[in-house]
Amino acid sequence: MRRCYFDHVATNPLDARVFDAMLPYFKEEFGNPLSMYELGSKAKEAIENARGQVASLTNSKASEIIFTASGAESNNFALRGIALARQNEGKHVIVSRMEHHSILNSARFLEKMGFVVTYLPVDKHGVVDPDTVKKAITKETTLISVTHASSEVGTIEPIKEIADIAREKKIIFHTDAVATTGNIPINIKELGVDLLSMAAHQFYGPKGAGALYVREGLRIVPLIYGGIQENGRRAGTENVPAIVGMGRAAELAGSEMNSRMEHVGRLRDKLLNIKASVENVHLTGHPDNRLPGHASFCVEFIEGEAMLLLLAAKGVYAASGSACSSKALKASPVLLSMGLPSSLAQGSIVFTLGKDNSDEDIEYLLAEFPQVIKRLREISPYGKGWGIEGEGGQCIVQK
Amino acid sequence: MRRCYFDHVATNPLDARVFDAMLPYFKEEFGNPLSMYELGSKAKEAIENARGQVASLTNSKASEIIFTASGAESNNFALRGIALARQNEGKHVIVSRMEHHSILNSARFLEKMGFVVTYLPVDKHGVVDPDTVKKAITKETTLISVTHASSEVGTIEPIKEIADIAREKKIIFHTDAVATTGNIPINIKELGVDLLSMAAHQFYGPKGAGALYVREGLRIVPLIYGGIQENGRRAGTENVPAIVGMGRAAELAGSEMNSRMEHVGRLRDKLLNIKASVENVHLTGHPDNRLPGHASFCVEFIEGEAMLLLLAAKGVYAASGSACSSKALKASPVLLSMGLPSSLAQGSIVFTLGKDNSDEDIEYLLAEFPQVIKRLREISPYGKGWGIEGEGGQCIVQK
Amino acid sequence: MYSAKVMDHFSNPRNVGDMPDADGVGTEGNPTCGDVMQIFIKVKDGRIVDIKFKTFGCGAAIAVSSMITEMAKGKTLDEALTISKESVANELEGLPPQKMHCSNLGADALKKAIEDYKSKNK
Amino acid sequence: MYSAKVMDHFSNPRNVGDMPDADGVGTEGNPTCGDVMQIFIKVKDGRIVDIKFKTFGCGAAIAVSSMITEMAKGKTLDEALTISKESVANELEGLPPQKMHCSNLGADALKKAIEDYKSKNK
Ligand SMILES: Cc1ncc(COP(=O)(O)O)c(C=O)c1O
Ligand SMILES: Cc1ncc(COP(=O)(O)O)c(C=O)c1O
Repeated sequence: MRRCYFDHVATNPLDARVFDAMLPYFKEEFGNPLSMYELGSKAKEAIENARGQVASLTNSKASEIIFTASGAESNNFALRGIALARQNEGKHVIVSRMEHHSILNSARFLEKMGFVVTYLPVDKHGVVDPDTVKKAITKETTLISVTHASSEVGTIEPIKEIADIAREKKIIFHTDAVATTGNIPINIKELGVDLLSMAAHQFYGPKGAGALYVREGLRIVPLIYGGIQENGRRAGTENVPAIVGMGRAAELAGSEMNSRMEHVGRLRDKLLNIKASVENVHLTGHPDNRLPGHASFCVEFIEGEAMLLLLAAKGVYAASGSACSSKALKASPVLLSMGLPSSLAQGSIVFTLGKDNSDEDIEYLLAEFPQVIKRLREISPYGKGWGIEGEGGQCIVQK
Repeated sequence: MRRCYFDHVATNPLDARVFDAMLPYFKEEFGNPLSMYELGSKAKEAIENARGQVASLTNSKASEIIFTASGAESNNFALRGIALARQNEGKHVIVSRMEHHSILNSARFLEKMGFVVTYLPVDKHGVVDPDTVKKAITKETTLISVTHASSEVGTIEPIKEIADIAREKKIIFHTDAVATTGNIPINIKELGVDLLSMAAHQFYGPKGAGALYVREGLRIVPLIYGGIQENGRRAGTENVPAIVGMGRAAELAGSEMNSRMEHVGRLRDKLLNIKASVENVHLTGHPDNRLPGHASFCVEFIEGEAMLLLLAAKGVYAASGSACSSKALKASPVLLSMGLPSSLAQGSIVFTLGKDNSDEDIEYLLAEFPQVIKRLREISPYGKGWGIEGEGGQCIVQK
Repeated sequence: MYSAKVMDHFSNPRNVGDMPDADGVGTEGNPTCGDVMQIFIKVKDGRIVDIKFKTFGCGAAIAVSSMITEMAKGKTLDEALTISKESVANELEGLPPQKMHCSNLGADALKKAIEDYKSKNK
Repeated sequence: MYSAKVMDHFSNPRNVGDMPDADGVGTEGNPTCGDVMQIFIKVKDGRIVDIKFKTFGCGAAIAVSSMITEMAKGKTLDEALTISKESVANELEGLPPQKMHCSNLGADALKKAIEDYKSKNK
């Protein structure tokens, strides 16, 4: 059976070339980068080399890159580290409703510590209007965090515009670029952000390596205290192979960026033909300004987890923002914040393509998907529309 | 040239059998453990299997093990997570002066947040007297943290006795077992601790994997917020290969514990003959109750970094607690807290042996070490005693 | 995540369909928060002689619906009323704990269908 | 971490030793906090004709001591007094920044030795 991996937002396969770069650091070069002898200094050099690679992918300086273990850690570090560092200047933080849990739940932690958090609304495409940012700012505001792109709906946010507003008001601005780094060009100088989160496993690098860009001179309170690793800003024996892998993955992402974007963009556009062969399917997120390999839909009358299971049985791996497919059993807050009725959010299905997907993968999906939908709609009481036949009870869908 | 790695407290080489267990998770089994399809559920199963392996090494329940990315993260999580969770009951925390930076600096963070911290003194062997713990307890005390063993001097602390005191007073007790887990038997039920930190790279597992044991039912505030990984207690896409490696390393440590201890213990005793061939060398830490592969000394009249460099030139890799060898340029607080004069602490040298060291390694060291010492003493103004000849100026050493 | 039995009933659900001339219909759940199950029964001599379902929901919800229709078919109404969430889950060889309550609406829908039949046939 | 030049001077230090009949002795540093350097000079016609050192300290401290004795040898006292921390570090092809000040006591010790000589020969 064909296996089509269409869940690149969950994680990417590790590029074999990245693995090869990591290999020596699992074997001979196992030293601790803090050690004085050659074994240690080689590990240290390898980390500094990787730091340069990540910096050059994002047009920043090596000294501005702090390695972490995940995108979630980078986000916690940024939000809490800056809010705490600046708490004497104010205790108001602004985040958008498009944020990943690692931002939203860090914001909730800050609320418990006495901070006030504003959650910015978004439009039906999931876009944050820079004007709402401007309006949300108070004298107490010290930090704004808006995701570069949502992994659920692929919408790319107007980061540069928001960064301009923040800078003018002398407010620190962080963007969660976990879904974008390595997948679309990131030019930090041009974006004008103060902090930016990334994760290697989102661009064919290893799990266990993330990074936070912190603009030169910006003070941040550590999340993990201890030794002097990462210049005293993030303690713990460095995961040398993973960091090396992140560097190599960054290098490859930089050099192959255009061809990868072209490839996944073309396949994604082909995938969008799903809408022609199945009725009552809606694209979620922005129609144009979105991640190139990202296709997300809501399918009426059926539920996402059931779609995932039937697709998986055919070797197609995708994701959903439905309540039943999330292990927390809550419908995606991102979909709801875009104004989607929760019954429709239940029909969420997300395909995210990668460099190793082929035209045949897409053709296979296009052939199988309508059957999956048909089968589930036959089982659904709403198979013929939002209203239960025989009951006449109208389903609570506010379109 | 022979290469003798005697710095196992810095980090261990990865066991080839551990690497083999990790390998599939860098390749075919790259799925995200949260994903519903088989690729994800296999990763999830692999993590749960590793959790069981770590639990069984330490005589705890799998549900009590939370995976982290490092020993430092586990320590931060424990100290800050419990202090915050219990802050309504009191704001006093007790730690010892033998703690790793990740505990000491977390304690300093708590001080900044309004907590009061007591730093327990130790005796000349680095042992915490349980009576001092008892005396330090106030009505406000919510948490005590004492390391299971210091990586710098190898002394094993009376954890069970301190745990008994804590339990009686209904105070939570954490021990940093990063230097001990996998190296000496850890029976959590018998120790009676509430939390215990570990790191895989200290027992031939990979860098990038740590764990925190949290007794069933104990509430802890997360350090990294986000998704529902690790039951909502530690967010971030799991580093599956590293976790699998930690599990396998735990399994191997369990089954080979006795033979490894016997091996490194015997080599260490042989290494102690250094004291017979070089004058004015003092063992630091407890003479008997210490990590089996641990030999730490202070060598009079010379400085540790210089020793490390000359040893490294001969292929011998060791560590030192001297100010000049630490990148923070501070003499080891552990050595000073044991009452060593700082001039003597400058002569710190630490050899930590591992399962792959041989008798020949030790013989090589025993042959080379006296020459290194002789050379440096010839350069030292104190070569013939603590006092500068020709100047008559007495060196400030309070013995 | 799901037992083989759940996957079997999800992949090949039994008794799917409408029943325009049903003697009783029961609907449970709400599409805004999760699953909706609809059960149709045909009753003869106090016995369920035919049963169909329609379900909007996840794999567990569909499997539960399929299983409960199999369990109820041929039973007397009183016997059918003894079917509980737990007995359905047991027949399915277990459900993931978090799905135990939110997707396990079959027993409630069946109860409603029987009540509907009874209220129409008083 | 260290340049090749530092490693060379550390591994093969020049001019190590005592000088019981020194014309001037200078000691700088403190063993409780780091490095101690001791420099002995022999002066003839206002020129340093022989120089020795003894050092308690790290690799950088030993290399600095060795290098400064080489630099000072043969120089007039006035020339020798112009040797700075920076010029020693430059001759060594650089020192790690954190070692630049704490282990680079050679110039100070040399200055003290020259002062010692001068005060004895007023
Ligand atoms: C006793 C002790 N605690 C904590 C740590 C920190 O562990 P890691 O370096 O994995 O963060 C170490 C490091 O070796 C240690 O020896
Ligand atoms: C936008 C975004 N932010 C943060 C994260 C968290 O990253 P990680 O899972 O590496 O912790 C993700 C995860 O995929 C993400 O998509």
